[in-house]
Amino acid sequence: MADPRARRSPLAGWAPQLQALNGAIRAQELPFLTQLNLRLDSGGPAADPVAKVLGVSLPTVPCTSVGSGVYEVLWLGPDEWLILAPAGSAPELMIALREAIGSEHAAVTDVSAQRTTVQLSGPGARELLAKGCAIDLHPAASPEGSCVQTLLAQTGIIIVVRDGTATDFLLLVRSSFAEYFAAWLVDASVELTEPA
Amino acid sequence: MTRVAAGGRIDRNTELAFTFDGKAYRGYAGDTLASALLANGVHQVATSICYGRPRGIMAAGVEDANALVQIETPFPEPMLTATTVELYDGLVARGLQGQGRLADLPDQARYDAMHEHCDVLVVGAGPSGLMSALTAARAGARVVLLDDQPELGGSLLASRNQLAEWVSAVTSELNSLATVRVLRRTTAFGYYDDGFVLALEKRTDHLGAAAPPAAARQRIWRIRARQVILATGAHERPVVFADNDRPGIMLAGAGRAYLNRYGVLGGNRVVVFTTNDSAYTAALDLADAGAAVTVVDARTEIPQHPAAECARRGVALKAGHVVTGTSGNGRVTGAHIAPYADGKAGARQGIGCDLLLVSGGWNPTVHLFSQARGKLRYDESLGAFVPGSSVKAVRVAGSAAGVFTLSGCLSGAADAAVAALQELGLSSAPPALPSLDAEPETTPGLVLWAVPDKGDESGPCRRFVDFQRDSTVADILRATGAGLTSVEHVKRYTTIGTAHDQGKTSGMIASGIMAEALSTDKHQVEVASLGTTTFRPPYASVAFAALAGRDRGEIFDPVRVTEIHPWHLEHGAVFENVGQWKRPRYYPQRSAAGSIEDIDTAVLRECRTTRESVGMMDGSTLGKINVQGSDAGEFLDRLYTNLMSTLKPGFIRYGAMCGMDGMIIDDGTVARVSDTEFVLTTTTGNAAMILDWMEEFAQTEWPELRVNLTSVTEQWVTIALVGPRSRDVLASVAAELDLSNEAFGFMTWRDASVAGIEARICRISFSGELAYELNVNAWDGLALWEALIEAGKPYGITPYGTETMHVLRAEKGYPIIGQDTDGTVTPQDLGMGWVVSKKKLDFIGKRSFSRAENQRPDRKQLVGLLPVDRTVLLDEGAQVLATADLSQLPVPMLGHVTSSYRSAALDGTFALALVRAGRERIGQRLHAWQDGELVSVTVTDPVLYDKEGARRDG
Amino acid sequence: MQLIRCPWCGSREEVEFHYGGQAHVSYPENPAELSDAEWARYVFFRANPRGPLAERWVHAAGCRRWFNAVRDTSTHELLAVYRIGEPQPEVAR
Amino acid sequence: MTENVRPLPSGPGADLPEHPKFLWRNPDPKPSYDVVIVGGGGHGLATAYYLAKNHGITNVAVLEKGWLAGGNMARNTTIIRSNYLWDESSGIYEHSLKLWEGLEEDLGYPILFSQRGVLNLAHSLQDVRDSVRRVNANRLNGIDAEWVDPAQVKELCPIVNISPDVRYPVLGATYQPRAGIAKHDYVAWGFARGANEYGIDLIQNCEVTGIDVVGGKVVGLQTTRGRIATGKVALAAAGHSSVLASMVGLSLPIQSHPLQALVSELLEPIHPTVVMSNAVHVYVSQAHKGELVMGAGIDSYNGYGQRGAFHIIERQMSAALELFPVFARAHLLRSWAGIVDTTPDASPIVGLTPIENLYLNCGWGTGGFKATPGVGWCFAHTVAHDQAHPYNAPFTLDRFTTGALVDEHGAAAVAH
Ligand SMILES: Cc1cc2nc3c(=O)[nH]c(=O)nc-3n(C[C@H](O)[C@H](O)[C@H](O)COP(=O)(O)OP(=O)(O)OC[C@H]3O[C@@H](n4cnc5c(N)ncnc54)[C@H](O)[C@@H]3O)c2cc1C
Ligand SMILES: NC(=O)c1ccc[n+]([C@@H]2O[C@H](COP(=O)([O-])OP(=O)(O)OC[C@H]3O[C@@H](n4cnc5c(N)ncnc54)[C@H](O)[C@@H]3O)[C@@H](O)[C@H]2O)c1
Ligand SMILES: Cc1cc2nc3c(=O)[nH]c(=O)nc-3n(C[C@H](O)[C@H](O)[C@H](O)COP(=O)(O)O)c2cc1C
Ligand SMILES: [Zn+2]
Repeated sequence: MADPRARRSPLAGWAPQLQALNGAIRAQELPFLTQLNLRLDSGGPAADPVAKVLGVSLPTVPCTSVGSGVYEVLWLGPDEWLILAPAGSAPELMIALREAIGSEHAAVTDVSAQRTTVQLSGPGARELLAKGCAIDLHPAASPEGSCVQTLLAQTGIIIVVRDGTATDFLLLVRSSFAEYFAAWLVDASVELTEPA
Repeated sequence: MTRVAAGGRIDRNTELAFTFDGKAYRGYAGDTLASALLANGVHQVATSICYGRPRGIMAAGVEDANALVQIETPFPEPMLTATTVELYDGLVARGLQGQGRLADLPDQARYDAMHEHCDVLVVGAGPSGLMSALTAARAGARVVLLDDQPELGGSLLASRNQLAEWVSAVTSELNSLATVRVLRRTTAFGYYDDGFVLALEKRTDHLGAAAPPAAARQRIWRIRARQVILATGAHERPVVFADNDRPGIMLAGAGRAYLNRYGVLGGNRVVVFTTNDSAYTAALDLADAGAAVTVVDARTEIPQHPAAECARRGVALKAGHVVTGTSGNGRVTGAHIAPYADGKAGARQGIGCDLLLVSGGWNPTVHLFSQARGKLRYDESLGAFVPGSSVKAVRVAGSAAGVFTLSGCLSGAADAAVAALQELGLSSAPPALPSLDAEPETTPGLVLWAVPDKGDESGPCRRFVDFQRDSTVADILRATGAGLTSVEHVKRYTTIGTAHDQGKTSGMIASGIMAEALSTDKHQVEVASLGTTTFRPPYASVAFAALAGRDRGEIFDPVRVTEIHPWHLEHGAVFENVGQWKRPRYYPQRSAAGSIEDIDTAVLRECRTTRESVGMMDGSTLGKINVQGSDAGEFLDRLYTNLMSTLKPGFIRYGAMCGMDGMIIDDGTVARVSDTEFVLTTTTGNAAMILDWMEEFAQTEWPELRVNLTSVTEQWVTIALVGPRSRDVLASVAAELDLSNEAFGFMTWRDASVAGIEARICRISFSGELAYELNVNAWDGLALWEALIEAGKPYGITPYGTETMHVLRAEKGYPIIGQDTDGTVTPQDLGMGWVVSKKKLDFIGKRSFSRAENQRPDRKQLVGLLPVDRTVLLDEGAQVLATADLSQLPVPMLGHVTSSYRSAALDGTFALALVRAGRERIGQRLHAWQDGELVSVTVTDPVLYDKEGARRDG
Repeated sequence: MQLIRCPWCGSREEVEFHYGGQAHVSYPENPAELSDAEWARYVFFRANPRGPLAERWVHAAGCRRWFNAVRDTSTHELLAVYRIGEPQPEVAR
Repeated sequence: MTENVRPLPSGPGADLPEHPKFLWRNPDPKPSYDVVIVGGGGHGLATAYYLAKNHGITNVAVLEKGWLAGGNMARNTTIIRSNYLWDESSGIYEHSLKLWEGLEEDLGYPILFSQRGVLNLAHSLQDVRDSVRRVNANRLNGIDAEWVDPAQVKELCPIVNISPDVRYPVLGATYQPRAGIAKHDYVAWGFARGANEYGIDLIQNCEVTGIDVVGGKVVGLQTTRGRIATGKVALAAAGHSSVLASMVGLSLPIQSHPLQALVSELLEPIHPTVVMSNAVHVYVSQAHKGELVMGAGIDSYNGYGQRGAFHIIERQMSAALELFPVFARAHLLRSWAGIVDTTPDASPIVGLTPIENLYLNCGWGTGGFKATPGVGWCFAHTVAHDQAHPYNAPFTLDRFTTGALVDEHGAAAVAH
């Protein structure tokens, strides 16, 4: 195995700037999470075995996510989910899922490095996102568990709403766009954070 | 000074200093530049564009298009109207003559944008808008209320504190509700589809130099509203008469606003010229403030109430009279009045005055309604267009709907809100209406566009319709005389309505004058049928920078980078933009003396090292798509020109894709992972397009195929390790892997641990050399890169960029899609007939190959070109000619040079070109023409290096 | 800027979608049997009415699903959306 | 640069010319004409003018559903150039440019044709290759064209930001000195006035609602102002071409899209040339009065609404400000949209149709203003002789079947 310290997450270079945000906005990269893309017929015979592996049924309501404590399962499309799991669990989980699926038509793909994850929280979080995202993240419109794939300024993004007060979000952004995303975020928060 | 002693909404405790046209003045917080200038007795603000006439302040709001100023401090900004500039300390401005000046200084101000969502958007916070917003807010709806003024109240602000308590109570109630957002200084300027309203908030302009630098100066609000209530009020309309443009002539409502809101009495001897009741309020207010007022009413009958009120104050009344002209040198000094009957003015008589207020009635502010595709209806009695149809989710309330009584506005606005709430499924109890003094019965006004003029229209007396464009009644008459019968033609012929005004004050009048001009005894042309010119966004002008927002500089467009980017930066790579990606183009070396290699030297060095020993390249930007499913092979067969279903797991095949038209659109490799899984690559620039293209077929054409596509472009870092010593380098870090040709052959892949990192290694080559492409989880990419650099040191390994990659592949005659092709090139044209399956019945594009044009023997084909003088580098884009005779233009062209390089391996320059019937011409001498110079070239096979392919196995 | 109703995600901003042109133009059963003119018709010719047009969209920035819509090209108003494979609904103009 | 450069108005007052005293009559339609031209845009009016002038055919009506030249002619950013890539294109566009050079005199109308030069910027290495290729092709086709480096760009248009540090630096540009702009309305009115003087009827508010075909031949038109019999019908309806063609069951490889443009308020002269940048979708010039005229990108979907979406304008502005930081505090005064008729190969369709006596001119998409005199000339020839003029001969409808496309996408992503 390579020295895990040698790994580099897409926002490694931005950690200081993200850390410097304070007050109404807090942002932190959660690097190296396991992320698996799952394609499956949620009405088919493999759905139950998969649910067993995950400890939770695949969410079938569009634009929602469910968590099982260990896993978080994000609805990406009518037959597509993104499974977030603890760092390092990709190989075992892939095997478990593929076993559960058997010969059913499905696809499991390791996409752990395809996107990086940023936790954005604080009372200014919704306003910050509103500067670049057209989704209504008001708790009335996007309750806890909402999960939208959309655009934030010039990048695609997945937004998971983690509380009922629009102050805690999980953001997933394509790795090659991550630095742009961070630059955008830091610039957007100028009015929302106190000078350090 | 013309500031009255007390009253108005200005803050007399906060004095502000400003400079206009080089002179220092003082005003108060709450002033606009216009009101402050008037308070200082400055009436002439600007000069007219064509005729150089002095021009003043005509209105008190956005509809003024006359008092054009250039702001100089804190930052130059052209072409604002003094009526929309809030006064701040240190303001420096000057009047303009029709054109503004852009400053060649970087604008350091910040701008941003904000998305907002609401149940009910209310535009305009006059009594109507306040009532609508309050009704909606009390029902619990999410409400946005916006108004372009710094204070809520709308036209009430121009009154003598009418409903002031109600306004402040409503304001504080709205401000206190979490469900309500009140935006002041915010102009809704565009109504787009589905309740999408764009608004501009001026956040710091009124602070001048005190504006916090971090704060966005202006913000675009992108508001998505489920229901919209337009309570935008009405604009007063002037009447046109000769010399109506002098400073000191303004709209009656404006005269009243300056007095009541800003505490400025615009003149002491005031003539009020009106055609309707509304201007009497102004006349009475100004008289009460001490002005000597004469009302000139075009109507013969003056309604009882205003007449009585005038009499009470000693306001002189001239019924059945009109103003036919004015005198003055600069500011107005007199009005010419004349009896008016049967559309004709009689003998004129002068009245001295220093302020002439005009009212020709009111035009409901229907711009946004019209942008929302609402149809307008001409209201004969108003002489104006009013909303005439219903538009889904849009309601118009108050004066904007043609309602001009306060009580009517309030109750109508509450009704509009109730109706909107009903659509939203919210029940509501409309708030009680504030108690009002009884409003006098109004009598209809007289619709009068322009006072007839006996003078010479081309002479100095001009009846101005559009002040900013200096367009006159004569211009309209000239246009209709030329045969123009459409308001749109007259607009363009006269330029009326094409300046800031955008028809707010001039449009209606122009239509009216046109109708009269086109009417004959036999044929009456109705204003209703002429209509107005089209209302278009923006309702009021918006700075370009505000629209650009924060999408500038560093974050104008995403810069996409790979995980190895920090290393490239550290090692002095020169980058190339490839789409949004930054890719190293080459890595110039710095000599001990500090000089930096030029591109040619660096690339020759990189090429030589790679061909002779080993080089490596960051290829992570390649698009990568994971394809899974039992029909994956069949699916790929339909998309690629060659067969993919026959590929065995563990093997790799080069593949090309064509569009429906048979033209090559992309190429790459396809690796089979298992029976049901493939991973394919696309070119960097086409990654997204190709995934979309494949998804479209998978989902829409062949949904029966069991196949799933997932982008894994960024999952993998891809490193090409290239050159005869690549095997040695790899062997030193992948000890467990048997790298012999027998165990690990060309076009196969293996999973192995490389420098302790799990990698998928593909034996493919884009250079003709022995080469490996290593794919690892992107997080490990940098570590692997560094390990390989380290392992390659004994062999003098070099990193190389896109330029070297291009040279190496071109020496081998491998085309780059998009460089050696341009959307008009088939695989056959590229000499790649071998990639087109003969076995498959069909694949995308196949049918197009048999079209007449594709069968022509003289199609352009990819060939190599060797300059006769091998030190001459051809220009990419040079044209290929058969003849050296340039005496006759046009010169027939055979094709063009697509790629051209200096080659270390070929010891000279070479090029690839698309040439008509190129393959037949191999061996021929042709000419390349570039920027006037002819270069002799020999046509060759495109493969110039290692034709036998001896090097790829090392 | 319009809202487009993705049959799965609901109404989203137009910028999240890519336009795919006329719907219900299926890939020919056997292109080899088509005349040049018939093939050209499939490749290059698409309906372009002023009025309702059945067309394809993909929710590119969202769920990546293609779907069909009937939209009035004269007003840009979306009259109906439906999933791939579903029949084109009748719409009242 | 050429001597022909007409300076921008030096001071306020904008030297806008006087219009002629009379433009055109407004006749009622006659029961029949030799030729009826459908569409009173620039192309229809130019065709009418040259039918009379070059071919002596004057029993002609131009039918316009709205007001004359109120379609794309009223909405375009007026860029005129002939530096297209392929021989076929440069042939017809250069023919047009030569006509522009004598048009003011020919029409006796001050059309403000200003040969101030057009720069097409290159921002990527591939842009550079494509640009150099086009310049070389142009020159061998007898068209003035130059490749200029960033410093020369700056010389020609000092306000362009040529800093290498921006996101998409300017790597150079193609420059056509004879290219420029003209006042769109005046061009249309000049042709209209000319046609009117030849006795041609310009009939407004007259929408064609049906085309009568008998025995494979066009014999007349149904209009909102009654039926009109005619020997020949020439369609010049730009964005509405498909709608008209469908009246005779003819389908066209055309898609109609909204294309937006915008202007600023009047500004002191600051921009002496025309700058286009396909890569970032900016094209801008300063019109004679002083307004900045700027085109935006095309809206992706089909639309006849003459309105586009706002995000396109916002994006356009950020791109414009990267290139021209000096524009920051210019103001958007008005925006609008036209309906452009795009073809698969970004080239027009001009010629005969499968229906006898029906002629077609369409598919100019985002770039047909510059062709106005040229296509009028050629289309008139085609109608008069029942045969394409050599300049428009390559632009057949048939090319989509044979595959002989004239693909100008490379040279003209937004092809003004
Ligand atoms: C925003 C924008 C910018 C552009 N910029 C440029 C540029 O910089 N340079 C350039 O060269 N080109 C440009 N163009 C393209 C150019 O405007 C068009 O290609 C050209 O004007 C089309 O020819 P036309 O003038 O005859 O079309 P139009 O003026 O559109 O004329 C067609 C006419 O047909 C009428 N019509 C339609 N249907 C009927 C019917 N049934 N009955 C009767 N009449 C009918 C229409 O009302 C219309 O008036 C631009 C276009 C737009 C929209
Ligand atoms: N006597 C008369 O003939 C007469 C004529 C006109 C108005 N009035 C009176 O004026 C009042 C009208 O009330 P109302 O509430 O309908 O209109 P209003 O004029 O009081 O309020 C409209 C408000 O909307 C703002 N506004 C307009 N367009 C906007 C935009 N696009 N973005 C942001 N703000 C915008 C205006 O600046 C103003 O503040 C009534 O009291 C009526 O009696 C009387
Ligand atoms: C080159 C050019 C310059 C223009 N200049 C102005 C202008 O200065 N002011 C203005 O209001 N409109 C200007 N327009 C736009 C027209 O007012 C109008 O929006 C356009 O002709 C489309 O018509 P419509 O908006 O009535 O549909 C200009 C248009 C063009 C093509
Ligand atoms: Zn969706």
